[in-house]
Amino acid sequence: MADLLKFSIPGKPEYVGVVRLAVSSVANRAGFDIEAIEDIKVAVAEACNNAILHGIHDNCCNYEVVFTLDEKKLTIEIDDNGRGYDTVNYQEPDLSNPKEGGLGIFIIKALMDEVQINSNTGKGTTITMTKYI
Amino acid sequence: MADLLKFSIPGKPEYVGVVRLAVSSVANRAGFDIEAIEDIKVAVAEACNNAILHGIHDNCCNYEVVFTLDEKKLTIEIDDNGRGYDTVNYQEPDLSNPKEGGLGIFIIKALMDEVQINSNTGKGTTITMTKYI
Amino acid sequence: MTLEMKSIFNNELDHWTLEVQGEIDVFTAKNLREEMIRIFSEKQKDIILDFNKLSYIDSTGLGVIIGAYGRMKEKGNHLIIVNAKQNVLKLLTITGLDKILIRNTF
Amino acid sequence: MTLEMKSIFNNELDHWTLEVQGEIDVFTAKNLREEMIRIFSEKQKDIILDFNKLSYIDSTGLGVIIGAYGRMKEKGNHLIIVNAKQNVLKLLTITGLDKILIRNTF
Ligand SMILES: Nc1ncnc2c1ncn2[C@@H]1O[C@H](COP(=O)(O)OP(=O)(O)O)[C@@H](O)[C@H]1O
Ligand SMILES: Nc1ncnc2c1ncn2[C@@H]1O[C@H](COP(=O)(O)OP(=O)(O)O)[C@@H](O)[C@H]1O
Repeated sequence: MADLLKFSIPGKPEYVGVVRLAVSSVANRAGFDIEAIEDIKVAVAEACNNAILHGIHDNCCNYEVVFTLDEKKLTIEIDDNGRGYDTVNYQEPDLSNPKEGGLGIFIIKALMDEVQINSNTGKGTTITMTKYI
Repeated sequence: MADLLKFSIPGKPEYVGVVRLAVSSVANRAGFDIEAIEDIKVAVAEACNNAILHGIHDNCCNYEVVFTLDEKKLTIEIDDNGRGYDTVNYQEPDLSNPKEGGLGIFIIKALMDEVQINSNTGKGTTITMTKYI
Repeated sequence: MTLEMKSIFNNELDHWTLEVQGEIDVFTAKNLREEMIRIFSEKQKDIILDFNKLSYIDSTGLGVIIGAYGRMKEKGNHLIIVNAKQNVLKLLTITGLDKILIRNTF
Repeated sequence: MTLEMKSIFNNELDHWTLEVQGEIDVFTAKNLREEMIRIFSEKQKDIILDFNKLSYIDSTGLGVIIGAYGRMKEKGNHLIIVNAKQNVLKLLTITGLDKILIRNTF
């Protein structure tokens, strides 16, 4: 049976470091190698950034990070009840013309094996990412 | 306003290390010095041990670790819906005659500024501990 | 989640070296932005970002660097990253930033 | 949450040295118990626990040590901790175990 870990974290930049440490520890426990642990840490942190910067208004609320861990894979869901957005209009960054923003989701997709985003304007966003062991 | 962090953790020994890392990180963020961070880490880990070893049956469920952080103090609540026990019959360990068990709660009380235990047989245990910054 | 920075102007080579230690993330990135703006307005010269002691960077950190790169390029100045560790290098490569920010010789 | 152990029998001083590295906690304490039982049954001699590289111990770890202490005392053998770090020493002191497990001279 899969193990489930759930973290509820204040939507403030100063707590993303707590999540990063916890993620590393869970991924380490899952048996990933150092590079994969780093990938997972970065991807989860990017999703936390998005929850904080785009989802949640003015530090108002917490967001959730949920880990599901079995022998084959680690799945992580980052869930905010924030603004939400229209995922259909998402545009990949043009790497030949770097801009200050717009790299987060691109990085997540590059580092994880599966990524799925579910967002509803006004209701919030859930991003689910999986890495196979 | 106080910040709230909530962790739900599988009742298995292999995840206490994840909690320890997260606790250290939260306590560090709260501004405690290294010795106090270590105290808090040990105290929380002892309470997790109790939830796993005495509270929860056979890895069946998760327990919760809840942090409440304001400018003056960090309060941590470790909460299991396990067996519970009769707190009235608790006996402090006899330090002149060391035994293999019975040190956990004693250590928690020695390291934290305030400790309160609420337990109901068959319903579970909540231990609340506070350290002032 | 701490970031320490040390900026030294190298008179001989006529450029800034900004040594960065710790983690550049959503919490600390603004400090890097401020430091880069501060030194570039003090002396409008090329900047070498020394990442030897940088253990982590996220997209907000990369954004700050891209912003500085753009502002400096407008004035004809270079921004270059040196000594990036494997994990930081991986992000620079994924995002194509290695092509504009890393040079074999300066 | 890793624990590595190295046991060496010192023929000259006629005792075991068990060097412990990492963390002794609810997950790893059983490994320490097994190792202490193993070496003591291989050669029934005093054991020096070298905690120089031990970064953490909890009450389950202390319990294992108390158990071994009791079993060894019955047979007339000593169990002694050396080189404990500040944080580990604090727990030994709080629980009074420093009085029976730490000696100035061996
Ligand atoms: N959790 C979220 N809540 C609301 N909007 C989001 C969320 N995550 C992503 N977005 C939207 O998707 C866009 C692209 O995100 P991303 O690729 O991470 O780049 P950046 O965060 O730098 O803009 C964001 O600008 C935002 O409009
Ligand atoms: N979460 C809990 N659920 C059930 N019983 C508990 C819990 N915490 C403590 N206890 C009871 O209190 C006793 C003393 O706990 P403690 O001082 O930590 O020592 P130890 O865990 O070594 O027995 C335990 O043996 C157990 O009976």
